[in-house]
Amino acid sequence: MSVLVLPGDNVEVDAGKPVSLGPGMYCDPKTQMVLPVNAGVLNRTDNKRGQTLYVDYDSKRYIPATGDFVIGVITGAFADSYRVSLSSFSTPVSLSYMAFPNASKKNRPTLKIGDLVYARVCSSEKELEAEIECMDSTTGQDAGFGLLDEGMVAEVSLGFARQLLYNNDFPLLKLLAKHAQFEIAIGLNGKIWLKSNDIKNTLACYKSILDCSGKQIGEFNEIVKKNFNQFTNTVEE
Amino acid sequence: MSLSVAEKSYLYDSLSAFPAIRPDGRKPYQFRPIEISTDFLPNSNGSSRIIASDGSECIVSVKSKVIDHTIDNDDLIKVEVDIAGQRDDSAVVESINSLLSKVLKPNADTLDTSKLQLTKKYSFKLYVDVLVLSSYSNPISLISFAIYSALSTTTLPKLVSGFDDLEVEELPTFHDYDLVNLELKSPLVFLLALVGDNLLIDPASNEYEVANNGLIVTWCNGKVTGPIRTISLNNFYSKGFDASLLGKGIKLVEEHANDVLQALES
Amino acid sequence: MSRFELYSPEGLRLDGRRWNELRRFECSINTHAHASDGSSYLEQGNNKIVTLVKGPQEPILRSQLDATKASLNITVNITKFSKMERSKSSHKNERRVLEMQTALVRTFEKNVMLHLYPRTLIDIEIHVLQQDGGILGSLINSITLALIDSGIAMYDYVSAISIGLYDTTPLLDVNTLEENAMSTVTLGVIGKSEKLSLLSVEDKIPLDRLESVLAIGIAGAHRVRELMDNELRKHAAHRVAKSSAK
Amino acid sequence: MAKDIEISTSEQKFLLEALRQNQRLDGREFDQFRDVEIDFGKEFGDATVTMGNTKVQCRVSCSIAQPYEDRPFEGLFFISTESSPMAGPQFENGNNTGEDEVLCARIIEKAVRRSGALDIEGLCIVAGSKCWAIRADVHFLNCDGGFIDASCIAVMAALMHFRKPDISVFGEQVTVHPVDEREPVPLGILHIPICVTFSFFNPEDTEENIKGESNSEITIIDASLKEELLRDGVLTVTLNKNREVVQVSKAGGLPMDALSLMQCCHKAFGITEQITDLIIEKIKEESKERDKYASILSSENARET
Amino acid sequence: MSEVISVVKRRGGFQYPSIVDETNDIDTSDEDIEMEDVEKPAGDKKTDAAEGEIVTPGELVTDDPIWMRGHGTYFLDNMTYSSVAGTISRVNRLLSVIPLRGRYSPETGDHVIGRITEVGNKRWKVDIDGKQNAVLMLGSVNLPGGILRRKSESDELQMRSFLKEGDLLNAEVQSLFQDGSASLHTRSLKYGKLRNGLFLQVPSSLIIRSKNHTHNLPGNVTVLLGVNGYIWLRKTSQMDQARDLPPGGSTGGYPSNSGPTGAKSLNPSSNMSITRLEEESSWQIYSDENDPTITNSIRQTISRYANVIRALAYCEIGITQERIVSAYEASMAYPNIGSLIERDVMESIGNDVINGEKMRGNGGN
Repeated sequence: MSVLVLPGDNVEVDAGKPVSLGPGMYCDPKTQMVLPVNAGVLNRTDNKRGQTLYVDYDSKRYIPATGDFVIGVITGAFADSYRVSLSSFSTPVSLSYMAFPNASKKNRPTLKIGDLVYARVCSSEKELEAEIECMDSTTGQDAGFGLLDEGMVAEVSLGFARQLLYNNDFPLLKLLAKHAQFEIAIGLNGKIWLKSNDIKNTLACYKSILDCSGKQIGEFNEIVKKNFNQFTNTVEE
Repeated sequence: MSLSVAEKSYLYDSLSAFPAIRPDGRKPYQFRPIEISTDFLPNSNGSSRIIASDGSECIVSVKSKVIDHTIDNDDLIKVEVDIAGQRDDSAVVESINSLLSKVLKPNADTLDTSKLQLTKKYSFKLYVDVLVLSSYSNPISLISFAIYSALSTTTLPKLVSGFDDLEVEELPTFHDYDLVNLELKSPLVFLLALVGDNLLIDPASNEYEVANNGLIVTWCNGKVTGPIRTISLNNFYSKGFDASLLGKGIKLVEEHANDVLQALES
Repeated sequence: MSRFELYSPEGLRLDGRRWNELRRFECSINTHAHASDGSSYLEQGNNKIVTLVKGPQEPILRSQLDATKASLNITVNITKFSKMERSKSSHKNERRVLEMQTALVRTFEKNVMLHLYPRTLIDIEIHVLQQDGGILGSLINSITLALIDSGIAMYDYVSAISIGLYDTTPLLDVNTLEENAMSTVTLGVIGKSEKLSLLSVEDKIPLDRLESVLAIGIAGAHRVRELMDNELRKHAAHRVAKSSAK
Repeated sequence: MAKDIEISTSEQKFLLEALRQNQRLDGREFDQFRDVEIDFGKEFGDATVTMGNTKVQCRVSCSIAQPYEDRPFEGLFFISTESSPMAGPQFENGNNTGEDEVLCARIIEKAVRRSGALDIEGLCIVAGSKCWAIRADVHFLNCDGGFIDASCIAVMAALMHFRKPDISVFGEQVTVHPVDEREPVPLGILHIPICVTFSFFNPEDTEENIKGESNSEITIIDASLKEELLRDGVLTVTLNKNREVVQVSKAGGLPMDALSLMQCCHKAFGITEQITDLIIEKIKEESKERDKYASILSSENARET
Repeated sequence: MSEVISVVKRRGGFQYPSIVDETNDIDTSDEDIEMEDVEKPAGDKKTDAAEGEIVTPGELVTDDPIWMRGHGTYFLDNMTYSSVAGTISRVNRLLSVIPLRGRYSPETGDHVIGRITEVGNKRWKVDIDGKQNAVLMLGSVNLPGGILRRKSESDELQMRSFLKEGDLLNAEVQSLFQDGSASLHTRSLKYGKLRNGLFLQVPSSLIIRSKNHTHNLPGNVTVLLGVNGYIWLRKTSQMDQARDLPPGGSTGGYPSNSGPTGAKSLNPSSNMSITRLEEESSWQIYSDENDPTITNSIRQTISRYANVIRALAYCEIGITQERIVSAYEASMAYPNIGSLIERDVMESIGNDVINGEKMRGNGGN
């Protein structure tokens, strides 16, 4: 059962169990009160080990959090790392030359300024520049990250990007897949990368994603159909 | 320009030797050659452009305006300096502006602006605009030469209406095309570098860097006048100097200023 | 406004030119060899313009460093004494001047091979000593000359001219009096082509007249290009002769 | 504007490839202007223009001031186009010296003020001493490209919508009648300038653009923000319904064939006609809406007399 | 003419002395400008520009695709156009246009003189009057304590005690980066910090690349001609003298391959050995102290040389050792060194040099 909470709302916590707080929740160090600090849907999971609370809220400004999948643009190259922008007008993050599969001092990655990369946030201390990586650092293996060649990027709200990536019941990708074959990479920083063999299909997907953002799930089908109709004229009823 | 320590000490030793050995072999009283053009801005009453052999260049325009001096009794000469690449409120521009406005301060002895009076009520006011296109050291000397050349070639419309117009309502009227030469002689400003016991006129940019101090001396109508100032030319060698050098400096200017004037006039 | 007869029934303009005649166009390059890498002095009618190109050189500010190409910076200094009447205030931060600077940068950005000079700054300084109409066009011409003098690679000449429209007659290369009295069009043309890098109309002009004005303007700009080219070749021949003599 | 928005090479390539295949990101035709919505506020002289995601508001106000010394028979008219971070993070507060901000301000200035769209002689109250000062403040609310075009429509709609209080003059004595006392009067609009902005893209290399004969450059009308960020050149044409070119600005950028530019001007005229009609129609609708109340009032007045 | 100042006056014109060509007065009075008239046949009709021909930007150089396109050109399909104003150069199949002017562009092996502008992370930035500053890596200099000494972290911390902002040095261009900027090295005893003299600058186009850029001149003065147009005049040192002796003269018996290149031809009589030199190359090579024995007459000679080099530059004469000496000799006609800065004197010296060469029958190239 989801509940809409606003910052400062009273949230019931079972004091007898250990509590872990996620994004949007805050524990006042003095009073030990648990308070939501963002407006959104309160998510609560209770199990034997304890309870988890977080607020699912939508926003536009991305703040790196460890483990997030993100899409960034290379904006600079230094002696040992790239500077990557995850969203315009926010602090850039760094991508070490060593954070690539099979990287070594001799074997440098060959990304250029302006290239798109799919990566994971591996360190996000408040006080330090966040770092991202293009490999699975636990195994050192390739994990599907790296250069995103060609394609197009759609910018959506962070909540929408999360839905696309994590919500298996979210119908949009399945709807799109009915019309066209495409590759997609979803960055939790609100960037969605798309590519297909036909530019018109890519455009139709691109526009559908943008149009669906902020609409009711029920309208998705119509929106997708309309866009494919407009760009490719191939929608058979 | 930033010089290396070795360069500076070589220069300092050379310049403070007796007699001074300047890096381009000049005598202490010798200027670098200059080139002057005048009268090239038809929209201005007077104009000049001066180029020094190191490429320093400045352009001066003199424009006039008729003012009612019974109401507007500011100085009749207003000078403004614009140095390329410098903001108007930068320290260099402001210091040169303030010095020049003192140099061009009307004064019966040196800069006689009575020539600018048209009638009992009206006068010409002169706007002297200086544009320094490029300079490698303090351009004050060059500017004063350029102003001198511009003012000495300035022509103004010839008055045809009467002198006594206190009771007259009309503005003064001028001849359609006849012009009169203003023939105003503005002061020349000399910059001397002090190195050791030596005084060097027109220091080049590398001489600047090792000068113990600088001396600005103004000269007009055959004699040294105010303002006379010291000016620090660098941050490294600057220090106080013997008072006797001041007298020597003034004497050096007195001895050679007339040659400069004649060269400008020729 | 009609104190003057801008265009007489005999087909003569205020300064005695005919409709399709340029003003006196005199230019020289390499005028400030000490102070710059490339320089020009241009007199187009009574416009007198000094242009200095400095660079490609190490950028002065970090923000001017572009790893892929040179940054182009243009400063237009319109002196207070440039007009008949001395202006009281400085023109430095006027919007009109800022607009001009932007237009000039965008004109030359597409024509100079900036990609050949990564991580450098090309700084252009222009001093307008006197102005008498069609100033934007003269600025373009003077920059073209100074850039070529500096040896910086560019695709082609950019030559520019202003054309006025007097009733139905286009008047080539307008001066201040004409410019103030009628609508004018300024255009910047690439080389001998009919491609316009810059086009600026600041007053009302009938849509159906525009095409003929552009045609005259392009022809005029081509003529300006030719005049600049002549001067450059003359200068080059002189230099070549001088160096081969020694 | 939008200097620091980072755009990847992929996006750049994609956009250009799409254009080569005759496609725009939002599915519009190359010469399709976005649908223009005009909304009026409660006050006179308040118009908001929406074009896609671009939103611009213009607010006209008036006061009595002293005319310029050299123009005693003319009123004053200012247009201020100040951008703020409200329109997008790329805009800095209090800094309007950015290249695009200056160009935008200058074009609106030339299109509306310099072209005499407003009858400023009609603003004179007492020659040399009193006149109306009309001020149009343009606020950028959301930026998705096309600020110049939208601003121009907003300014014109707001000016046409505006009513200034009626006055009566006896010698030097001026009485301003409150709006509830006397019907306020509209401004004199002499023509309606409309800006249409074209964006140019070069699908080939620079050499082809400079020396080639193919004229393969792509021209689109009313670019969105992404298109604006990636374009190679821009042309803003201002026209009115009388087939007058009011202002043209192509401040550098991709060199374009003169004939293509002429074609742009002709296309712009078609759009100008449509938008002019739209503004006039909206103004009519709006005044009809207001007149509903006015007619009630006037019928009361009629009864009294 | 006054001894104090010389003034050249021009009245009634803002002319430049560039080229006043009577034949080419621009006369637009009867120019009918119409679209059709404008196409001028000159230039574009030919298909192949000849070597040495003058071209200007946008001009078609050739429509023959056989040429490789070098600097100063660009192309579209088969057409090759010029991007600068200059002269055509054809070397084998390579077609390029050499601009009339331009900044110094470094080439590997160039002997340059530079000034430190910035001390950075393991590198110095050096102004060599090019488009970009050159880089001198910490690893590309000889450090005090011998050539074979390993560099340590403390060296990084005391970089400023070797070379600091403003310091002048001569160096060789070791390699070029992709963007055309230079990486320098001073790993030879003939390179390093400059002392005991005077700096001056001439256009880089006047310095011709040659095997040797350091010359001992009459009067105990040595000149270093940086290819980038920076010039250093100094009192001739022992090392300078040693270099001028024939290499065979070495009787020292030290294995010649153990020393740096510059040390090979040392004068045996000066009792300087390579090992000695290695010791010399201790802190002293980064010293800021000038030789205390520079006499006033050497200083005057240096000033005279500086002036004659400026005179050559003023006359746009390529600067070589022979010409400097010949100009120096010509300048002896003027006992007052200060008079050498006057234009007419500079011109006369330039003429003397050129005429002298013509008389000897070998126009120095």
